[in-house]
Amino acid sequence: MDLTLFMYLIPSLIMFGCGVYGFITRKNMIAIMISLELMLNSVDINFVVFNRYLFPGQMDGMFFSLFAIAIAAAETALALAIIINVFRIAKNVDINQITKLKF
Amino acid sequence: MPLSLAIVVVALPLLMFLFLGLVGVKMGRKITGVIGVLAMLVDTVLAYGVALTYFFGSGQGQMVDGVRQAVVVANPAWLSFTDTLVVRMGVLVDPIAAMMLVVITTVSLMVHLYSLGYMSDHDGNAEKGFQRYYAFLALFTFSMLGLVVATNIFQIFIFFEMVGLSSYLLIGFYYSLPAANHANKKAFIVTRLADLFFLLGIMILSYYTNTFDFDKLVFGPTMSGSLETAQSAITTAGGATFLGCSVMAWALTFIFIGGAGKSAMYPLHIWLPDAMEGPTPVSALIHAATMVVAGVFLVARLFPLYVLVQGAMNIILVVGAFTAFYAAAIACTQSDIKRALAFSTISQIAFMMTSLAVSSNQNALIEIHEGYGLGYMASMFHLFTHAMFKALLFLCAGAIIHAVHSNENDKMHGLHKYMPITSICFLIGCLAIAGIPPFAGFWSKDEILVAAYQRGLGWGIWMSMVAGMTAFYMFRIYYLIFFWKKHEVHTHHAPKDQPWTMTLPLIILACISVVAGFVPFHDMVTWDGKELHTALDMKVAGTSVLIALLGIGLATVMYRKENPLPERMANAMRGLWTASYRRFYMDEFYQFITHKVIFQGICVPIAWFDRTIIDGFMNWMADATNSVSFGIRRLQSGSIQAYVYVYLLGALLLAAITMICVLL
Amino acid sequence: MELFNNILIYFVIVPLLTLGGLALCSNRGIKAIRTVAVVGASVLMVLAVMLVKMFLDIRGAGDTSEMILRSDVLWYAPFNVHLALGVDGVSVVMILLSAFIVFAGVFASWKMNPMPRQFFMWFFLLSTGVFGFFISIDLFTMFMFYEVALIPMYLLIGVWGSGNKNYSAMKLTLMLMGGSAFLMLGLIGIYFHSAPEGQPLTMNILDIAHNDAIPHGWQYLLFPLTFVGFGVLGAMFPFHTWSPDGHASAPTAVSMLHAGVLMKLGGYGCFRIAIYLMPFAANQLAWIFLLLTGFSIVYGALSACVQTDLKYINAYSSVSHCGMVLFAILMFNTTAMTGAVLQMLSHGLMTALFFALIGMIYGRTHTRDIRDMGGMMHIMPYLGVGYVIAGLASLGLPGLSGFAAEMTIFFGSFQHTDMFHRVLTIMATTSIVVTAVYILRVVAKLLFGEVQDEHHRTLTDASWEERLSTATLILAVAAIGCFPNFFINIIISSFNPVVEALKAALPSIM
Amino acid sequence: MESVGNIILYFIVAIAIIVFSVLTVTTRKILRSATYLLFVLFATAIIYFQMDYQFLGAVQIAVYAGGILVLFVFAIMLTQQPGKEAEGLATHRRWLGLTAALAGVALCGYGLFSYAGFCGRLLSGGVDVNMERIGQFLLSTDKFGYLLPFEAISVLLLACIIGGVVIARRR
Repeated sequence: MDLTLFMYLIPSLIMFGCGVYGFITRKNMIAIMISLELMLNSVDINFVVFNRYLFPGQMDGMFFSLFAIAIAAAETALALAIIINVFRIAKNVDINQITKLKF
Repeated sequence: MPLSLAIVVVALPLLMFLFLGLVGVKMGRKITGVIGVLAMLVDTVLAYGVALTYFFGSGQGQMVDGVRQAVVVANPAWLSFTDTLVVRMGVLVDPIAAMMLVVITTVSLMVHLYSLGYMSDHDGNAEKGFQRYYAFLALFTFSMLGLVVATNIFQIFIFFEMVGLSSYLLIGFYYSLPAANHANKKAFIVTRLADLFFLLGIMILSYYTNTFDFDKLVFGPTMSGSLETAQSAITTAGGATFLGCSVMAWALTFIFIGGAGKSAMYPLHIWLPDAMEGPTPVSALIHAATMVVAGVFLVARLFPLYVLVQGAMNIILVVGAFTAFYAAAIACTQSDIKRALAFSTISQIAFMMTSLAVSSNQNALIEIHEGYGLGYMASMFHLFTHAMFKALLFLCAGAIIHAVHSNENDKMHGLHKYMPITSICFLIGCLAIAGIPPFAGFWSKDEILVAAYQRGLGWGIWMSMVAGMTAFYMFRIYYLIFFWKKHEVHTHHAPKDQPWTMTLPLIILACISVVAGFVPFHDMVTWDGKELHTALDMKVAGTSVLIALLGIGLATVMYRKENPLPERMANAMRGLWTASYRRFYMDEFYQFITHKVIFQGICVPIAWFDRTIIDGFMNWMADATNSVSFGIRRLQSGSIQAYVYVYLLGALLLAAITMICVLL
Repeated sequence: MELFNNILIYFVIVPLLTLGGLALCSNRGIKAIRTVAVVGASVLMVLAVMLVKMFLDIRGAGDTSEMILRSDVLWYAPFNVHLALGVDGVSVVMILLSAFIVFAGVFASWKMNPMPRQFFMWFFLLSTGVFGFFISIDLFTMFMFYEVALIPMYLLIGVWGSGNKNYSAMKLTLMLMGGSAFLMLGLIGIYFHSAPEGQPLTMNILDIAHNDAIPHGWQYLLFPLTFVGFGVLGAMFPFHTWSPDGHASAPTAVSMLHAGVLMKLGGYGCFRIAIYLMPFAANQLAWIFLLLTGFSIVYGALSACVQTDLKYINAYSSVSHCGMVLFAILMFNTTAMTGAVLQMLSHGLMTALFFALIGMIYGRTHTRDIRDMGGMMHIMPYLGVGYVIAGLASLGLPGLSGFAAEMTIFFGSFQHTDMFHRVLTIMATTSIVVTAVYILRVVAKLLFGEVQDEHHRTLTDASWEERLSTATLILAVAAIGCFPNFFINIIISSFNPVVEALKAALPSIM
Repeated sequence: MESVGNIILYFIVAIAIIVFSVLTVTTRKILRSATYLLFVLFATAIIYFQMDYQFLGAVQIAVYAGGILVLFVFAIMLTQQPGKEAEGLATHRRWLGLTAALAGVALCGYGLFSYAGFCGRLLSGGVDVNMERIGQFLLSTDKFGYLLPFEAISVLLLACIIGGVVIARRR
């Protein structure tokens, strides 16, 4: 049995689907962020796997993942800062309750 | 004395107005009054100088071949509509203008002097607003002088408006009083309505003749009053007609309506009795002697045109004759002496109007017979004498009102003992207006009756009857004020003759009323500038004196001493009496038209329409846009999860479509 | 630069400099702010007077060209947009009027609070637009300045207004913007037909008029677009409803400037662009707009009779008077058009005076409802007398501006011999009575009679800057009323090209 | 032919990823959710190691599992009242999410399965991905150099640090 590209893409796909499900259904903003991380992660896997299987002589996919991780880190840090700030103001991290800025 | 001084005569009151209005309010009250009187005295002297120079001086071209010419002293352009249609602000001196200068300045001077006393309390302190009062008097005098020296019809219109304004301001002098407040509004709006017609008349007239100037309309190139010029003016209009009448008839009728508004002809008379809310000297000046004859003056000014347009002249005749009777009938029952005098004024002005109108007749164009134009002369004569004795009567009434603090004659009675000078002056006025020789009224009224009889027996009898009524109601007022019964002293000090500032004008005017009839009007003020030969028609004069005496006699019987006769007669004719007392319900009628029909029936619905329909439509458009955008807003919910969901579905849909396409 | 030798450009530069000066002021230094504003307004006034003098000199020297003091700087070549300046008599008197009202407006907003600096900055931006509009003869520049004049209005009313100000500001801006949308369509249409086939398109009004290249079919479309576009600003029925609400909410000086000058932009634009450039359609379609404007004259006056808010009365009176401006312009003869311009001057000054006085009274009594007031003449005689004078000017009393203007209009309109025009003229003439009714009603209620509210007894009369503001306007009103021929001589030559164009478009019109 | 160990490892990793992903988004307790995410991230790291990208795997563990997740845990601790369960989801919302996720998975899965045989084999002899090469690539300006993105990321991180400080600072 060979480990094909396809076999790596299946868990990645399911991970992405879970991310989507979580993003749409969760109400806690941190949970939404977690779902977002899932999706990001699945994309990272895809980059790496495609790179490794299709263009083994290059490292573009890997670097892309590397940068994605860095950006994800930055983004998470910022998002969590905002969430905590929102929590300070609203005493809540429920996305349905945070409607103060809405028209 | 050069005629160009007429400019000064007109301008001086304007300067006084500006001076008193701008500077005077900072000065003491009494001093402004004195300044006003002195300025008016100067003005009067100048006006007399101009008039005497015009009538009796030589040179300066006022007399050519025995025909008096109109002299244009100055005529600068003021407002150019087109190259030919130019409004000028000029000064023109001709017989009627010169006569009016005299009338206006005389009465105005008397009123200025009289007001020094009248507008003060019993301790001689001037009232609040004294400066304003004198400023307005000056403004009025200016406007009236400007009106009579007008060189063109538009200038007359302008000064019509100006006198309307001064009248408005002076009626409303006591502006805190609701009645005064209401009266001045009414006066202005009614005369404004009439002026609208005046304006339309001018528009029509000027369109067809292409000029405003009297020298083109009525005087002709040589400036002598001529039928030929007027005829050419009318020919210029061509045969243009509107609704079957010639445009000239329309124009002249409209212009007459303008004059009727100012001269309080029926049915535009309703403002004049209310205007009595103003201070009494103002009533004497404006609403008895000068402004109210502006309409008569206007018709007289355009007389050569009117002569040629019989339709318009007949309207004037009917309106004038009816108003004379109507106002006299009302005057017989009024209890407010100023209102009674006001109706008397209306009646007398109607006399003048009628007199103007009778002097034309059907064959005027064919032959100008001896004595033609008598009515014109009589009208102007009566205007002159009436101004004097009516001013006298009003000033007397003012003195009485000042003494007893009431307008109602049941607060007066038996004042003869307390105010002998006033009583005698009033009596002279009454005799003059009743037409008893040798007082002024007799001469002028006699000429009017002669002219009326010349036009037709019916008109003559009608006017004689009104003359009789005049004698009756004037003496009714006289008796009710000065006799009837003993005066009950209500106030803590008994009424007495007023200070000299008020009595002197009475005496002067009384003297004028006695002698004014002997002014040789027939060779001074005629419509064509030529001398008019008149003789005293003993038949007419005799009957008119007889009728006047009859009226006086009746009044003496009824009102000399307190008796139940008037009451009984009033009861006998209750309906008629009440109708007359309520002025035949004209005010109620106007009230209904203006308030119920125009205000409630037109203005309120229009305002509603504007706010609800027009503005409602605009708001509806805004609301519609708003609700549409509120509907769309739901799509832009701000919920990131919904966005992701929709985005995802969209992406999937696209992917699915792509896939299907690839597979197919 | 050659452009800066032209006096006209300074009418734009001076307000902008004033604006800049105000920007440098501190928010607290009210004295400095006032000084800058007064200096700016005074310089404008001096410039306007100089312009009148220059105009008279140039005309006196025999220069009869249509526009004088021309300058032309290419601005944006692809659309041939120029900064083209030039004035004729009408523009000159309009500039004079604007300068007067800006001057009086500065004094009327002396105690403006809060944020006086920002207020004056917007105020001068608005004046920039107004002056720019009057000095331009390029369609694009005109439109640009037109918009510059409109936009500040929103903030001026929305921030400094009173009452239902948000609604009013929004309504006014939306309706006027709607008008300018029409207008822009019209102007673009004109631009694309501005020259005959094969020649470069132009935005210059004079060139367009001389080319006379707009096809008749297009004129039928473009004339209503431009006329309505400007007509909205000129309060033409049924697009006038912004006026009562807008004026009621606007602060004093803004009402003054708006009714006094901005509404004149409408009439001026109708005359300068709609009629001048499209004489054929103007002849053909005039009757529609004559009916509308003739109706709005009487309609506005009758509506004013039942209003109880002072500013509403005035707003409706403006509908009536501005209706008369458009009405007269559509009469297509020199006399009536002269009257229209006089009426613009007269209405501008007199309404500005009205609004100034209303603002001053409102500032004291805090009510504008005439039912709550009375006997103001006892309490504030100066303002009372001013109000009476304004009222008399409005109802057309000789010696004040309204009379000369209205008479010129009536007599001009009556030159038409056909029934349609004459009936309309007579209808319009009746407004002089209705005007008297509502003016006297207000005067009687507000000024005369007994004092209604005892608290009003303690109020003060006008302060010096208020006296200065009103006296300026009263003098101007009286000047026009007493010497109308002076103004007529300035403006009358401006109508020849338009009347000629109209005659050429339809030889049988006169 | 892969080594059996590799295959077994793959299955363990794949199952771990699937199971913990599902658990991450279905558990009610947010802290558990974070913990499951940690397992997912570790499993991902294992995949990277399997691909011979040791550095990437290390970064994944160090940054993601070590850094980001700690941040998450801190954030959860700061915002969560202890013991409080996540509120139940609205049913329609859950169904919406489920349909969307399933539709996506189904569509992509269908696509994957239609190309299942494509490029199946892991090619050996790839580039040796050692630290030195990565460093050179990152700082190179050649064709496959990543200096510009590297610098951009640096700036971004700096901005994030500043932003984080500014936002979280108590006023």
